[in-house]
Amino acid sequence: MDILSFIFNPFVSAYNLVHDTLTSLLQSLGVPPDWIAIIVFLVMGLIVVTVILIVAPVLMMYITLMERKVVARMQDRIGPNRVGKFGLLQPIADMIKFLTKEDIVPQGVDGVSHFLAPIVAVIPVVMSFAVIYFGVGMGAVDLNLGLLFLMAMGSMATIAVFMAGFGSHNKFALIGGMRAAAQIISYEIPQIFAVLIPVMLAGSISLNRVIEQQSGLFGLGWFILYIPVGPIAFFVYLLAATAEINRVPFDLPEAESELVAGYHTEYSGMKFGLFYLAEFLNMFIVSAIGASIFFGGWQGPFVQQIPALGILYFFGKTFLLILIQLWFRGSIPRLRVDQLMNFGWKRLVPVMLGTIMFTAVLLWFYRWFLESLKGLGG
Amino acid sequence: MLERYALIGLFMFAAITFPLAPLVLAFLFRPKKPNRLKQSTYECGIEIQNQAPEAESIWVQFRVQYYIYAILFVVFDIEVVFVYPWAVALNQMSAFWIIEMGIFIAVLAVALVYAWRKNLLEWV
Amino acid sequence: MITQIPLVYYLALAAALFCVGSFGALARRNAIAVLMGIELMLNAVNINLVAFWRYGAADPVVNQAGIVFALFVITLAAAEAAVGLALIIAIYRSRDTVNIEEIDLLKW
Amino acid sequence: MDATTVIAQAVFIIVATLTLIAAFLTVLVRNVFHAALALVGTFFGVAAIYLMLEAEFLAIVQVLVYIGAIAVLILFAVMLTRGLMQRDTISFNRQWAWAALVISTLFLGLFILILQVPWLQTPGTAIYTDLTPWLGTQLLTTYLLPFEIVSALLLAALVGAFIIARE
Repeated sequence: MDILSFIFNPFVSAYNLVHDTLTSLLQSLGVPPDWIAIIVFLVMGLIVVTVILIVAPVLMMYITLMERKVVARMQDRIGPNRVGKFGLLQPIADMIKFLTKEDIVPQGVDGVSHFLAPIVAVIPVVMSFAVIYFGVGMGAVDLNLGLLFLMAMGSMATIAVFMAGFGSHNKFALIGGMRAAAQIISYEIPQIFAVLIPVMLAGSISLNRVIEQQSGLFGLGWFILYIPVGPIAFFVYLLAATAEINRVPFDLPEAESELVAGYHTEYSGMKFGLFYLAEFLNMFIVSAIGASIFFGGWQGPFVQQIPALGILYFFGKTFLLILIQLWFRGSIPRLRVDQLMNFGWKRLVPVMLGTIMFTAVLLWFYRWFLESLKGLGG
Repeated sequence: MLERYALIGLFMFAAITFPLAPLVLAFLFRPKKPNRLKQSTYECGIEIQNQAPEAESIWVQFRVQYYIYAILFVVFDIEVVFVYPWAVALNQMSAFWIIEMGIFIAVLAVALVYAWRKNLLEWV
Repeated sequence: MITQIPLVYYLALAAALFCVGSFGALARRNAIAVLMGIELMLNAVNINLVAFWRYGAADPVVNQAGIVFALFVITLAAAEAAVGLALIIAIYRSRDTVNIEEIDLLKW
Repeated sequence: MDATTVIAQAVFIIVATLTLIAAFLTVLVRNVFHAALALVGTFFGVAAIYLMLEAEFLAIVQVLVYIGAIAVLILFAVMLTRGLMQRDTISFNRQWAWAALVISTLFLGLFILILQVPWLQTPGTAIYTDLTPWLGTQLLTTYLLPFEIVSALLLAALVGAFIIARE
């Protein structure tokens, strides 16, 4: 029975096992109790952080491979298939290439900004992993304000873009950086408003609480099924999030026909690799948030009996959303700047403002209805 | 509550070392053969005139439109700050509170309508 | 955790931040840098507001006056920055400078 | 002193020092873009200070609004007005020495004042629940009038800024 419960919930059980062993070990060594709490906290925290920091780059590498494969199939090509079976080792080859490429720093760059920009681009993305829930009870930190924290981390991307654009000493980078910043701030508003709808439905900003609220109908009570507000919010979220991370069809800052490579024109070697890493990890984070708040995250049938299923559900839904973004890339041409800005401010923002008020009124009527039912019964 | 944020702080340290590690690795492996041509600014084949740092030759005068969008963004970001606590308190709330937030959102919608009517949202 | 840090620490930090900010506001030549100094001062004020809320309120959950006022200060800071920077941009467009020593039309 | 006290005070002192260094850089650095980046660092440090005061909503708002919006606004303004700035080699105006004198006197006065007042050394009550719903409730009851005035203020600021900035 014990082994069965371990198999059904491997990661949380392993965590608890290590936690209890460490605590009892320290107790037998005669460490004072307040130090035990601190040491256990630090060691367990470091273990969780290390696991996540190993999983994140692997995820990123295979999302790049997935993108190349899927887009190749859409364009009637095969995609990478030389390195390893089906090109499965291609990301590793890419990584070695990034490591051995020369890092060219052009003359006249602003040293501080040019060096720090890729680092600043990666930091908020990695921190976002802290509050994502990968399975039942499988989140590093359960913040009361988890979703707002994720939005705040997303908004920090603008600073990195500015630094790269300013620091590169290049007109293309400068224009690309300004455009990217304007685009990110324009689409951040609809994104935050779209996230607000599940928050209102669940009555909490904690990501875990929002997921738990979707447990109805055998784990299928997802917020996207709350017609009509759920689908509207999801649609707006998907578009705004795609624009927020500068993916096709909203990849104007990197429009190669006008701006060479946008704000990372002057980056090469591992520094470019870090921008690449940040972009794909952002894609994962954005899809993971979407899967968690609209599709129930780890919520699904039989997840209460076999918690390990939750991991499968979560990654299945997340990769489905990533696939939708790749589908965008394979089929939709790039927008013009004026179309992009108009779409954000004149379509998405008014729609979301209306949806928020509509949701509030609906919730109020629902509560009023329940109370009058109670009154009839009593 | 503070333990959770201590963990977030741990994540921040990890997040800072995470991009530094590959940079250091790459520093050990990569070739270092800079020359003048490699280090020149990318310019689509045109000869670049002034290579001095902070040279005005790379300067672009941006349109004020960028700033207009930034103002709109700031205003709506502030709105977000007030809407989130309201949304969390929604399940213990009377109809009056919804009307109050309706007024708040309506006033800011007026701002959007103003910008729209004055053609400030036009990029061209 | 919070009980081990005396209130004086926060107040000293806020005072230092306020003074640094006001030096920036008084001594910089660039108008945008002056505005940054003012933002620093507002941040220092916010630290004080929150510290007094946390240490002084009888029930910090039911009476969140400090947080609410800090929110209003942030709002004001945003409005001030938007209008102030708009003024600076307008001046830059007409006079081609953001140096406050050269912006002296009203002086004579 | 027990372990948690040492750690808590050490964390506070480290965060406060970093914040103050960033603040000094904001004020002293010649390049306005770098000053703005240092300002972002200061905002981040202040957010950490809010977290130590258990005001988590305010900390996240600090990152969301100050770093995500106000710093971006400042950076946009720096980009829009940079054209001739490089010629400036001095970052301070003529009155900087007087300002430094007055400010250091002010700081000394404030510091002595702070040390002399017998403040409460520990907070009154522990925070026992999630603050955010209570915050929402208070915004819509006790502070209803300022809350509605804020929207009017934002509208006025926006219209004013538009009129000033438009060509």
